[in-house]
Amino acid sequence: MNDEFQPRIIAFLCNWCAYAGADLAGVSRIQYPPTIRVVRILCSGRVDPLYVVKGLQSGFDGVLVSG
Amino acid sequence: MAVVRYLMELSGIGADRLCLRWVSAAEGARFAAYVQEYSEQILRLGPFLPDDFALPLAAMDKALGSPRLRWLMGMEIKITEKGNIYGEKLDEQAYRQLLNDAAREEYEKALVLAALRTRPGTVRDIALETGLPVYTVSCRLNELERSREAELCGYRATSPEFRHVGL
Amino acid sequence: MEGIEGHAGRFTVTLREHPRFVDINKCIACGVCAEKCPRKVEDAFNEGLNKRKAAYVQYPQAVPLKYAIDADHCIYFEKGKCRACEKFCPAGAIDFNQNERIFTIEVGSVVLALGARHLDPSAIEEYGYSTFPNVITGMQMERILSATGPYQGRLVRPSDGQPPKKIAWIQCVGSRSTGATAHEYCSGVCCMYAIKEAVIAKEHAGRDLDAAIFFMDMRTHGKEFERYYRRAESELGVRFIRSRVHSVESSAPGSDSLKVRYADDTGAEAEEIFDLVVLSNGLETSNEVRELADRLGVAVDENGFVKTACLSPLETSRKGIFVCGSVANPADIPQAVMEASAASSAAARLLAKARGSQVREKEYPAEKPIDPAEIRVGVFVCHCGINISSVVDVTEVRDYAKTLPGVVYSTDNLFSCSQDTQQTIRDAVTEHRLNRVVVAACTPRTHEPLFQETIREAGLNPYLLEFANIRDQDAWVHQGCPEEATVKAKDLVRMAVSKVTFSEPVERLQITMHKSALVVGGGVAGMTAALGLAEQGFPVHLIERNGNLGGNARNIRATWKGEDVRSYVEELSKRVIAHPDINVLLNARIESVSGFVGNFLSRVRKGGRSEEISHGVAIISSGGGFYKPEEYLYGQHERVTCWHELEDLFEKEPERLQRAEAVVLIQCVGSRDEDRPYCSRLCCTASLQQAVTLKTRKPDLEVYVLYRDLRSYGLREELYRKARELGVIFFRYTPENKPAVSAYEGTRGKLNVTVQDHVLNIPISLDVDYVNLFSAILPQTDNDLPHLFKVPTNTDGFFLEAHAKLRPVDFSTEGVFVCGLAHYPKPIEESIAQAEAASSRAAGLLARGTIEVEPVVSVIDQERCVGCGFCEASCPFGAVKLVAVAGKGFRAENIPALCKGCGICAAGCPQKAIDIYHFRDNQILASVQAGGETTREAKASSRPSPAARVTFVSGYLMRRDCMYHVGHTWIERMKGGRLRIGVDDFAGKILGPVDRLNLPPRGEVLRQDRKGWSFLRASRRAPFLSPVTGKVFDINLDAVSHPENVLKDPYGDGWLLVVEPKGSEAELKHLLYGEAGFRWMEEENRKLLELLGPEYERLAASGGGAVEDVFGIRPEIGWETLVKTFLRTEV
Amino acid sequence: MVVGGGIAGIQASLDLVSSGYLVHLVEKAPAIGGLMSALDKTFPTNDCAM
Repeated sequence: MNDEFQPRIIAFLCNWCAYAGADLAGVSRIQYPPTIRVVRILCSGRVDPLYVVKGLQSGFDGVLVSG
Repeated sequence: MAVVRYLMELSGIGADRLCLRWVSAAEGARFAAYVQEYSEQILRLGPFLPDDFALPLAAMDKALGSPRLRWLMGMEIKITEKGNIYGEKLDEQAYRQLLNDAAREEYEKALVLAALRTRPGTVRDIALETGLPVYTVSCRLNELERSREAELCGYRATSPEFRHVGL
Repeated sequence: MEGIEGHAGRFTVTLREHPRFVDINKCIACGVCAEKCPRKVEDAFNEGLNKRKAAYVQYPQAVPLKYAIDADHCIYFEKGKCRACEKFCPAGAIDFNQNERIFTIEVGSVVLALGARHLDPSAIEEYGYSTFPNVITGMQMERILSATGPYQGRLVRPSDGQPPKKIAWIQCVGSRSTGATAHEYCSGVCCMYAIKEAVIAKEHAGRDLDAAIFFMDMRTHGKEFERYYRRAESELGVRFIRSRVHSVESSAPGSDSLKVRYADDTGAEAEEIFDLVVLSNGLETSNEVRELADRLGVAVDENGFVKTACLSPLETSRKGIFVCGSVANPADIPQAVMEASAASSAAARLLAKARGSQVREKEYPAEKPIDPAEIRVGVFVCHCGINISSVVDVTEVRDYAKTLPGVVYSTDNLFSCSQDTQQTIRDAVTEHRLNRVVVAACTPRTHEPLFQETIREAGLNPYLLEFANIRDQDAWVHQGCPEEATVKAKDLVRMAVSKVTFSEPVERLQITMHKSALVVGGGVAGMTAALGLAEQGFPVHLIERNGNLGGNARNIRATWKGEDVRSYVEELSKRVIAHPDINVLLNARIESVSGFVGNFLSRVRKGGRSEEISHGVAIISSGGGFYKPEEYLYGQHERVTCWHELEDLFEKEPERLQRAEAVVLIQCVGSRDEDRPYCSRLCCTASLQQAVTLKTRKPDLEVYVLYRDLRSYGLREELYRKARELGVIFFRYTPENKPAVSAYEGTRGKLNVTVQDHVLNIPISLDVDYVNLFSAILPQTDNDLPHLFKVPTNTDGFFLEAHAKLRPVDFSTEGVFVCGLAHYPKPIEESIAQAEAASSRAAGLLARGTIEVEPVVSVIDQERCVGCGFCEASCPFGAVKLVAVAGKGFRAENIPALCKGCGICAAGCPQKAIDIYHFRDNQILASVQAGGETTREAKASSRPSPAARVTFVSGYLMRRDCMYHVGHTWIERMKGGRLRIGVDDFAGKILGPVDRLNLPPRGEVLRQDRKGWSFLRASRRAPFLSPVTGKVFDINLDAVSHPENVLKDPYGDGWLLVVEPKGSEAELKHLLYGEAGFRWMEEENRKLLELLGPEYERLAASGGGAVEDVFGIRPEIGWETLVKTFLRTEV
Repeated sequence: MVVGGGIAGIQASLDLVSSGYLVHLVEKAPAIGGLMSALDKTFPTNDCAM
C-alpha cells in the first residue's frame, strides 16, 4: 500500500442531519476520500469537549464535528 | 467548541485539527465536498503525532474537565442573557474573553501539574518542561498549592522544589 | 379467486388454491429437490434469460421461502415416473397427492391489488425482439443488473456473454402508439426505469459505458425525478436523443450488435450501432384480470384497467370492493404504495365497528438475562448483493472480525435483510449463546429497527445491537479505492464491536395514546383525511386558515375525466361540517405544538383567543399556491392570464370568447429551471384539458400549446390525442430560446408570440388574443409548520417524507403525516388518494391502545447532580426538570416521553451526572479509541527513535534535528520557543579534555556572533561565539561541575545553556540545517586534515576514526590556530 | 381480503392489520413480491428493491 501519509479523521455526525447527509451522498454515489471514521450521535450538541481531546489522543489526525 | 479551539491554538496543536461543518439531510453533495476539503487540509498539515503532544493533550483533558470551566461554560446563557440579581450582564465579547482567560489559566495549571507528575522540579525545570514563562509557572504553582494539588518538598541549592501531591 | 356473493360488509368469496405438492410446514428450503430435478424449464422470473427446474423457488429471498413443483412441466405429471425430488428430500416434504382445494371465506371488504403485466413486444416486428437475442425488455435488463439475476449482477449480453460498450434504450414500446398489440395510454414508469437502468449500468460497467435513450417526451414528473434526470444527463453523461425509432436490424450479417434506425428532430434519417438494445415496454392488464373483473361485476375501461372516478379513485363499480395499484391505472411504486394505504383506509371505514375483533397481539419470547461480565459478540457482514462486495472484500472483513476481542461468531450473508437470513441470525444467536450483535451492512437509519426486531424475537434485548455502515458510507462512496474501503470497513467493524461491548439492555417505554387527530389545512386533502379518520371512529380537529373550506380546489371546474369538482367540494365541505366527530376551526392558526406521538398538545389561535387541543397524531395538508410569473408580460397586460384566470374571464364575459380568434397556452413557466428545478406535474394535464374545452366550445378558435416535454402521463395520454384530433397545434421550445410575448398597442390590444418551431427550425410569429401561462406550483411557505412540528422540508420547500417509496406519507418524526400539495404538486385524484393514505397510516397508530417509544433517553445519577439547572436551561424539548428531593434540595429529573436522547444536557452537565442510554460516554469513547487503534500503533512505531536522529559525518557525531553555527555549536528548538545550546563533537575532539567551563550567568544577554562563553584547558582559553541573540535562561550546572561530559556526550548531558531568543526569526536563517550542516562539517574536517599534514590524510582516507584529542597529539599546530580557524575567535 | 400479493397488496394488508383487521392475502404465485421483487434497484433513491 502506498506508504505516503493517509489522513485519519474521526467524524461525529448527528443522526438526523449530517449522518443522513452522508447517507444521501452514498445513495447518489458521490465519491469522497476514505479518510473519515464515523461515530453516530443523536445530536452535535452531544459532543463533549473531552471527545475532541480523546480523538486526538487515539491517533486521529483531525476531528470533524458535523450537525 | 470555541474553548476547545482556543486551547488547541494555545497548546500548539493548531485549531485547524478541529473542523465544524453544518450539513442538512438533503445536502449529500455538500457533505462530500466538506470531507474532500478537510481531508486535503489535513494532508497538507501532515500527521499529528500524539506522543509529541502527550503533555498538552493531558493538560487539555484535565482543564476541560475542571469544574471551573464546566460551570463557566454552562452558565453562558445565565451570564450573557439573564444576568445576576443586580441585573448586570456581560456582552458576548466580554464573556468570550472571560472564558478564554479562565481556560488559559486552567490549561497552564494542568500543564504544570502534568510536568510535576513525571518528577518533582523547580520553577525553572517546570518552565523548561512546559515552555511556559517563569512568572506564569510560579503563579500557577501557588494556585496549585492553595488547592493542595502541589506542595513544597525541599530545596535544590537556592531554588525551592515542588512535588505533585500524592505521588 | 373464483367468485363472490353478498354485499358490502358481508361477502362470501370462493377461492381455488392450486396445490404446491410441497408440505409448507416440513419444507426447509434446502434446494436439494431443485438440484436433483432433471427437467429444465424457462425461468419466467428471470424473464426467460435462464432456466430453472420444475421443482423451484421463485428467487432465493422469496417470502414464504418454500419450494413448489410446477405441475405443467413436471415429468411425473406428464409420464407418471421420476419422483426424484421425493427420494432426495431430507425433510420428506414432497407430497404428490395434494390436490386443488376450493373453499369459501367470509369477509367484510375486498381490496384488488392485482397489478399489471409487462407488454410482450415480440408482436412489434420492427424492433426484432423475437429475432435478435440482444434486443431485450426493460425487465430482462433489470434481472441482468440484479445480483440474484442470471449473471449474478455482471452486466453482460445474453448472446455472447460479453460486456456491452454501447447500450440503447427505446422508449414507448407498446405505449402511446396505435399498433396491433400496442396501447394508446402512456405507462407512466418506463421513462424513469430506463434512466435508472442507464445510471446503474454505468455504475456496473464504469462511467465510459455509452448509454443512449431514444424518447419522444421525457416524462420524469414525480418527486425528485427531474433532478435524477438532470443528474443522469449532465453528470453521468447519459445521452438523450429525442426521436422516434422505426426499426432495429442486425448491424452486419452474423454480428450480434444491432443497428438502430431513427428519424431525429429535424426529420433527417439517422442510424447508430449498439451492442445491446433495451425496449422499455409498457404495462398492460392481463386477460385473467379482465375475466376476474367480469366475475366480480367490477367495470373495466377500454384499456382493461378497473374503471375508477377521479373524485373517488379507490372505489370500483361494485360497493365494498376497492382497488389500488397498477390494476386501476399504470402507476410507479410510490403511487402504488400510496393508493394501497388509501384502499386500506377505505376498506377499514366499512368495518369500523368490527375493529380488533379477530386480531391477536404478537408476543415475544421472554428476554434472556445476560451476565455483563461475559461478552459474546456475533458479527454479521453483508454483501448486499454486489453493493458492498463489489468494493469491500467482505470475507476479509469477516475473518478480521473473528480476531477482535469478545467476538465469538462471525459470518457473511448475501442479503442480511432478507427473510431467510433473519432466521439464520436468530438461529446463530441461540446456537452460539450470543449476547451482543454487530451488523455490518447498510445505514442503521433505515434498517436498525428491522434487526432490533429480529434479535428481540431471539430473546435478546433490542439495544444489544450495533451497526457498522459499510454500504452507504463506505462501499458506495469509495468505489475508486477498494483496499482503502476494506481497511475502513475493518475499522468500522472494530469500532462497532468496541461500542457494543458496553451496550446494556434497555426497557421499552409504554405510553398511552390520545385517540384523536389534528388535521392542518381544510383543502380537499385535509377534508378527505379528516373524514377518513372520523368515519373510522376517531375525533378530528380540522384547522383552516381561511374563512371557508375547499382550498385550491374551489377554483377548479372539472377533473381531467370531466367530473364536476365544484359540486364535489361543496358536498364534501357539508359532510365535514355536519360530521359530529369533526371539530372545524376556521380562520384559525397554530401558535405552538409540544409533546410527542400519542400526546401532542397544540395551541390554536382563533378570533382573538387561543385554545389548547390535545391529540395523538397530526396530518399536515397545508396545500400550495402557484408562482406569480414575472415573464411574458404577466401583470402588465390584461390579456396575459395564469392558470384558471382565463376560464374565469370567459365565464364572466362570454362574448370575449366569441370575439377571440387565437389563444396560446405556455407550459413550464418557472418550473424546471434553476431556482425551481422540479416538475409541477399537473400543468400539462390541466392545459390539455383547457385546450380541449376551448376547442369544443369554439371549434374555429386557434389554440396553440407551447411546451418543453408534454407529460400527460398514464391514462391522461387520451387527452393529448383528443387535443390533437381537435386541431390544437403544439410547439416545443427549449429553455435556451424561450418564446417571446409582445403587445401590439397598449395593454388591452392583441398580442404577438414568436417561438422557434422544432421541426421547421425557423421562428414562427403568432397573433393571438390571449396568452395563458401555466406557472410552477409552490409550497405554502408563509406558515412555520416545519418548525412547529419539527419536520424537515426538501430543498424545493415541499415536506420531506420519511421514505419516497416505503413510507410516502409518514414523517421520520413519529405521529406526523403529510398529504396533498404540501408533499408535492399532484392532480386532485392523487391528492385524494394520498389523503386517504395519510388517514390510514394515522388510524394504524390511533387503533393501538399504547405505543412504544424509543427508550434512547437520558439517565440522571442524582448522587452526583447538584441541582444547578443547566440541563433544564439547555434542553430544547423541556424534557428535564428540577424537582425537590427530600433532604437534598433540588435535583434534575428527566421526562422519558419528551426526551429525544440528543444529549445536549449530558455534554453540558458540569458534574458529568447525565448519560444517554445506548449512546453512553464510555460507549462513544470506546468507539473513538477503537477507531484510532491501528493508526495509533502505526504512529507509535514510526516515531523516529532517538538513534535515528543521529548520524556520523566524516567520523563526527551530528544531530539531524539540530541547527549548527559555524563556531561549532549546535542549537535545538525547545517547547515555548526556547533554544538549548551546546558544543558539537568536532570542537570537543580538537580541543581535547577541558578542565573548566566559564558560562555566562542567568539573565546575561548574548549577541549572535559575539563571544558567549569560553572553555579552559590548563592555562589556555578557548572562547566560543554565541550562535544566537538572547537572554540566558538556564545553565547546565552538572556540566560545570563535570566538564568531561562535554567531550563524552556533547548532545546529551554535555548541553551548556538554555537561551530565550530575543533576536528575530530571521536570525535563525544564518544557521546551518540538515544537508547544509553535513557539507559544512565535511569541509571543516578537510581543513583539519590539511593542518595535520600528509600522513593523517592517508589514515583518514582509509576510513579511520576521528582523532580524539588533536591538540594533545599535535600541540605544534598551536592552540591559537585551532581556535582561530575553527571557533573563529581570538584567544 | 386483499387479492394480489405485489407491493400494493402487501402495503394494503400491513395497513389493514395495523388498523386492527384480520386480512386474507390471496396471491396466485408461490411467493409474494410481485414485479417489484424482480427489480434490482428502484428510482429515484437507488435503494435495493429487495
